[in-house]
Amino acid sequence: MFIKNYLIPRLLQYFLVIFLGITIVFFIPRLAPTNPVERTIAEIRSRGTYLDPRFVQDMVDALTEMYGLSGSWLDQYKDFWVRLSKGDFGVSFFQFPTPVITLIKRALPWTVGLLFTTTVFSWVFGNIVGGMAGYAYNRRWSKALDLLVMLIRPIPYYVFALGLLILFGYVYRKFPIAGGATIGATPSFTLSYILDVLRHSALPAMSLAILGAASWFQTSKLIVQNVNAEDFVQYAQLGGVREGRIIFRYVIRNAMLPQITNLALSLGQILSGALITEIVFSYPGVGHLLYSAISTGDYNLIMGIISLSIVAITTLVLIVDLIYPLFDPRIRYK
Amino acid sequence: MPAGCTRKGEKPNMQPILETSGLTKVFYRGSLLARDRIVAVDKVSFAMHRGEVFTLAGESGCGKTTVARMILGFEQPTAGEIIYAHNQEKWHPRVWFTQRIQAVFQNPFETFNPLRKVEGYLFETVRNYGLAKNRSDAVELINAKLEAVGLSYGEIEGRYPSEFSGGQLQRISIARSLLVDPSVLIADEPVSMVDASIRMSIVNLFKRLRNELNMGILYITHDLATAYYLGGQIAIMFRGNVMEMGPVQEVLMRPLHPYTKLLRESIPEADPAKRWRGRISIAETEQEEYLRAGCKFAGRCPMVMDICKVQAPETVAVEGVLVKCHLYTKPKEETKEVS
Amino acid sequence: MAAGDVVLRADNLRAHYVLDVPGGQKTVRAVDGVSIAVRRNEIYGIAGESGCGKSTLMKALYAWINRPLRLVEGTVYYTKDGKEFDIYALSKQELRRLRWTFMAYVPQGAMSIFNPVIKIKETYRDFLSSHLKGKTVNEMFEMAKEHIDQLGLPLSILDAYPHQLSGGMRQRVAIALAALLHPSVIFADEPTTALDVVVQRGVVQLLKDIQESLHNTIILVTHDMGIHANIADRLAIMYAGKIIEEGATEEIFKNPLHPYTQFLINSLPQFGDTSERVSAPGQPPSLANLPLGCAFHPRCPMAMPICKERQPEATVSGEHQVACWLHAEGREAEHAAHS
Amino acid sequence: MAMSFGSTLKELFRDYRFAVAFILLCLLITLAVMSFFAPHDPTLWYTAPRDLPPSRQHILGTTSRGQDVFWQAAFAIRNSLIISAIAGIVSRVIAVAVGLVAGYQGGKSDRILMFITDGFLVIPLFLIIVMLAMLIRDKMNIFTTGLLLAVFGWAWDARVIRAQVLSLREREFTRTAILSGSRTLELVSKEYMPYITPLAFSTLINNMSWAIGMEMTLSIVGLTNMDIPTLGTMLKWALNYQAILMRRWNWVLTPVMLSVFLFIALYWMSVSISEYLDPRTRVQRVGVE
Repeated sequence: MFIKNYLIPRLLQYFLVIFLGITIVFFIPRLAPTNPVERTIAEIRSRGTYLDPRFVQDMVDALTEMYGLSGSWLDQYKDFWVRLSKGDFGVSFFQFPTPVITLIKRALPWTVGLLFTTTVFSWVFGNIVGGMAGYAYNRRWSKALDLLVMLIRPIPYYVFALGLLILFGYVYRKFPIAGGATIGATPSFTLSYILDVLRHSALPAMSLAILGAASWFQTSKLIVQNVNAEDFVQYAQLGGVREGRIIFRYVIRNAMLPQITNLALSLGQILSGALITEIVFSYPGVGHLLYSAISTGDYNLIMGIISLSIVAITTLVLIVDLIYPLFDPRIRYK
Repeated sequence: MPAGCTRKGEKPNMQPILETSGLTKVFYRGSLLARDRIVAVDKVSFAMHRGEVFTLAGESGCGKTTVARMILGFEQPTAGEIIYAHNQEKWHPRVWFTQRIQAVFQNPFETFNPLRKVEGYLFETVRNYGLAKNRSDAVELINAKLEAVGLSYGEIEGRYPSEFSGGQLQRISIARSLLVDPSVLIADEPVSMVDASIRMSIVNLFKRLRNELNMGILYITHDLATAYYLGGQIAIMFRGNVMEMGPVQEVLMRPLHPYTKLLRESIPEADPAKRWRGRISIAETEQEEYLRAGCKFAGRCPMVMDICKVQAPETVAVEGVLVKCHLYTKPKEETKEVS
Repeated sequence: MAAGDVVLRADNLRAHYVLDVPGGQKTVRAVDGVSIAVRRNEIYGIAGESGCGKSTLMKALYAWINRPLRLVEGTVYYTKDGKEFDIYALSKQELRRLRWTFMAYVPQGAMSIFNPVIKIKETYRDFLSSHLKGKTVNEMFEMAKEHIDQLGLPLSILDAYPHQLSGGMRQRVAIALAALLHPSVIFADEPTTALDVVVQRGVVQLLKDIQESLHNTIILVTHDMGIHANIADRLAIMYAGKIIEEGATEEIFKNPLHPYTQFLINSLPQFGDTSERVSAPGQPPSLANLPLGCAFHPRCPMAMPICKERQPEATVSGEHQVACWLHAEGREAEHAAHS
Repeated sequence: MAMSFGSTLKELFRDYRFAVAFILLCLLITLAVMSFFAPHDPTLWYTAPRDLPPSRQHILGTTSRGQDVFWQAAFAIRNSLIISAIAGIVSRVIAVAVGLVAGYQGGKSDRILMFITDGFLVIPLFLIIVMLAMLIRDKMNIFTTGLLLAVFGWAWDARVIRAQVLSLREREFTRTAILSGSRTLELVSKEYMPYITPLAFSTLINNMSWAIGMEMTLSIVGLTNMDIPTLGTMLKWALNYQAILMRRWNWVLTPVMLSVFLFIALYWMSVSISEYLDPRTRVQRVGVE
C-alpha cells in the first residue's frame, strides 16, 4: 500500500527529473547561438595566443571530438548517456588531459564536507532556535534575535562571504583567507593537519552556516507562530501540559514537517550557495573547480559538474522525501 | 455541464420540473496504482415538482451535497441522468442550465468574496444573463428581488460581505439566485450557519418563495425538524443510497427503515420532558460502510438479518413510501433478529 | 441557595477583545457583566447564538485570557476542599497545576485538538505526566487504558493517531480526557456542534455518564436548545455578552420570561406540529457596537421607553432570574425616579 | 478594495521595517536617478585621477581605472535595478500564468506544470544559469541578463500562486460567480486577481532581490558584460585590481554596502507587505473600513 502509493510515484518522478535535467543540459550548448568549439577557439584567441590557420581546422576537429559533438544529435545523445552511465565526462580542457571525473573526485570531499556539516548544523540549529523564538515571539530576546536575522537573511551568499573575508581575513586577521589547507602541507591524519584544515574551513563554513541558520530561523519562526495558534497547542496549554513538552513535542515537532519539505526544495539553492562561497574563499572544492572551468571555458568540466549535481541533488531530494513519512504518521498510515 | 440532459416523454401536467435517474458518482481515492473506489452517490432517482419542497436529508458524507453539485454541473456524474422538465436539446451551455436552476450555499460568509462588494454579484448576474437594458433597470430589478427577501438596494450598496450578518448574507444570496427567475432553487444546508434566533425567518422565506413563485426547492439538510416544517417530499440518504423516500409526514412521523428510525430518535427535542432514554452504540468505520457489499446500514442495524450483509436490498414501495430494506422485501416470518 | 453548595462563582465579569484597527482600537464586549453561581453536582447549560460571548465566558471562567482578550473587571471564585479562592490571584504555576486536576476543558472543534504526529496514548501520557509525579511511562499507559475502558470506549483508540479516528470519536476522546484526573469542574464548549445527530447522542450519553460517576459539575455551552433540554439541570440564556435569564431547565422551557428566550424556544420547529414559527425580528447585535439600554430592545416587540435607556438588572423569583424591564419589580416607580 | 492607496500606505508605515525600507529605497532610487546627470560616461577610463581617497571633489574617491566611485555607483544601482525589474516582472508573468492555469485547470495540466516547476526548484539553477551565460557571454547586456534571470526565477512563486488558486477554487464564492454566469476569464480576473495581485507584488520584491544577487554572482565569475556598470561588475573591477589587498575600501565597500542596503530594504519591504497582506488580518481590515 505504502510502496504503491508513495514509493513508486516518487521513484518515477526521480528518474524523470534526472532524465529531463540531463537532457536539457545536453541540449543547451547545442541550441545556443555559439557552439563550445567556436567559443573555445575565440577564447584562446582573445588571450592573445597566435593560432596558425593551418592548425585551426585540426584543433576544431580535436575539440569537436573531445566535446562529443561529432555525428548526428541522436548519436551524440545516445553516446552522452552511455558515457554518463560510466561516469565518463571526457577530459578536462584546462588541465589537459586529466579526465573530468578525476578532477571532480579530487574536489568532491571538500565540498561534501563543507556542505553536509553546515547544512545539518544550520537546519537543526535554525529550527530549534527559530522554534523557541516563535513560541516566545513577544519576548525581548526573541525580538532582538529576529532583528539580527532580518539584517543577515537578505544578503546573498557571495556578498556575505566577501564581507566575512574582509572582516576576518583583512581587518582582523583571524583566519586564513584562501585554500583548504596550508600550501605544502601533506594530507595526513595528524592533529596539526586536521586543525589546519578546520582553520581553513572556518570562514567558508561560518558564512554558509550563519546564512543557512538565519534562513531556517526565519521560516521556522513563521511556521511556529502559525503552529502556536493551532488547536492542539492551545489544547495542551489548556490542559496544563508542561511548557518544555509543548515547545518540543507539540510546536517544534510539527513545525519540522514543512521544514523537511523545504529542505528538499532548497537543496539546489544550498548547493549553489556553497559553490559560490568556495569561489570567494578559493576553497578547493567543486565550486572552485567550476570557477576555473568558467574562466577557461572548459565545457566538459562544466557539463560534468552540472550533470553530477543534478543527480546528486535529485537523489538527496528523493532521500528526504522517503524519510519524510517517518516523521508524519498521516502519510505513513493512510 | 450536467450530463445527459435528455428530454423525457412529455406528460402535459404534473410533469416533474427536475428528475434524476440512476444518478451515480464514484470517487477514487489514492494514486493511480492503488486506489479505493468509493460510491458517493449510488443510483439515486427522484423527481421534484414546481411549488414543492423536496428534501434530501442525511448525515455528513451521505452524498446529499454531491447530488446537488452534480445537478449544478460542478461535478460530473459517473452514470445516470439529470432531466430538466422542458429540456429540448441534448447539450446546453452551463448558462442555459443556471438560468433555470440556481443555488444557495451553506456558509453565507463564504458565498461572496470577502474582498469584493456584494452588489458586484448581483450586477454580474443581471449582465451575464441579459436581464436589464441599462444600469437603472438593473438597480430596479435588483431592488425588487432584495425586497422579496426583506432587504433593499440601499442597504447593500457599496458594502462588503463582512459588514453583514450571516442571515443578511443568506438573504442577499437568495435574492441573487432569484434574479434569473429560476424554476428550481437548490438550498444546500442554507440555515445551518445562520444565527439561531433568525434561522426560522430564512426557513419561512423558502416557504414563501415556494408558494408565491411556484418554485421547486431542493432542500438539502441534516436537520429533520426544519424538513418536517417545510413539508413536501423527503429522501433519507445514507452512504450514497436513498434509504427511504416519500411524503415528509409519512417518512418522519412513521419511519419504516431502521436507519430513519434511528435518525429520528436521535434528534434532541427541545422539551425536557422528552429526554433520551436507553443507550445507543456507534459504529466508527465510515470507510467500511462505504465498501460494504450488502446493505450499508447492516453494521449497526438493530434488525440486521443474514441476507443484509451479503446482498443490497431492492427498493420497494410500502404504502406510498419507497424503502430500501430487506425487512420489507421478504415475508415477515423469515425475519431473524440479531442483537 | 446554600453558599457551601457553590463550586464556581463569578461576579460582574467583563472580558473584552481589544483589537487594533486603523486609527485606533475597537473593543468587542464579549463578556459584559456576567454574574453566575454554579453548584456542585450539576450540569449547567449556557445557551445563546453564535457571537453572544458564551465561548469567551468559558475562557474567562477558566482563566484562559490571551491577547487580544482582556479581563476588564470582575472576579472568578472557585471552592476547593471547602476553601474559596480567586483564580485570577493564582500564579502561573499554581494555575497550571489546577488545570485538569481540579478543572478541565473540552474546547470547541475537537477535529484538530490532538497533536497529529503522536498517538492518542502519548497525548494521555503528556497530560498525565504534567500533573502526576513518580509514574513510569508504562504505569501511565495502564492508567489511560483503564480510564478508556471504564468509559466504554474502544481500547484500540489509544494506539491510533488522531487522523485515524472519526470526528465523533475524537470528540468523545476529548471528553474522556477531560475526565481523566476526576476534576471537580468540566467545561465543555459546543461539544456536539458539527457532529451528526446519532453521534451527538453518543456524546451527550458520555457527558451524562461522566457526571453521574464523578458527581462533579459540567458547564456546557451549546447553541442547540435540544441538547440543553436533554442534559442541562439549570440553564442560562446569554445575549450580547450578558446572561439575560437563568433557571431550572424545565422552568425555562415551560415558562420563558425574557422575550428573547421566548423567541428562541418558540421558534424551534417540532415534529407533529406544522404551525408557523416566527424568529426574532432584526439581526443579532455586533458586540463591538452595542445599543444603549437593553441590548435586545431594537428587536423586542415589547420594548418600552426605559429599555432604550437603561440596562435591566436581574430580578429573582425563586430559582428563576431574568433581566428584563417587563419583569422588573416596581419598574415604573424606579423609572420615574430616574427621569 | 475598501482601503484607498493612501490609507494602505499609512497603515504600512506603522511598521518600522516598512518605513526604514521605504526611506532606504527612496535614497537608492534617487542615487540611481542621479546617474542621468553624471558628468562622465561611466564606461570611459581615466576621466579622473586614479586611486584618490574620498575628497570634496570625489566624495567616494576614485578607482584604479580613473573613475569617480560615486558616479560609478549611481550607474551601477540604476542598471542593477533595471535588470532586476526586467527579471522580476517577466518572471511574475510566467509565475502568474503557470500558477493560474495549474491551479484552476487542475488535472493533467496541473500535474505537468507542477512537474516542470518542481524540476526547476530541485535542479541547481545557478549552474544552469552559468552554463547558459557562458554560451551567450558576448550577447550579455542589461536586457538579456534580465531575461536570463527571469526564465529561472518563477518556479517557487508559481507554486505559491497555484496553491492560492487551488484553495480559492474550492471556496464557495467561486461557485457563486459561476452561478452568476461568469466565464472563466471574468471569474479569474474578478474573484482571484484581488488575491493574486498582492502575492505577485510581494514576490516581485523578493525576486528582484534574488536577481540582483545573481547578477552580482555572475559578474564575479566573469559571465556578464564588464563594460556595463552594475553592482556586480563594479565589485568585479575592484577585485580585479586587488582593491581588497590594497585596502581601497572606498572602492570595494561602495558596491558591497550599497547592495547590502538594497537587499535589506527589499527584504524588509516584502516581509512587511506580506505580513500586511496576511489574509487573516486583511479581511478584518477591509471590514472595518
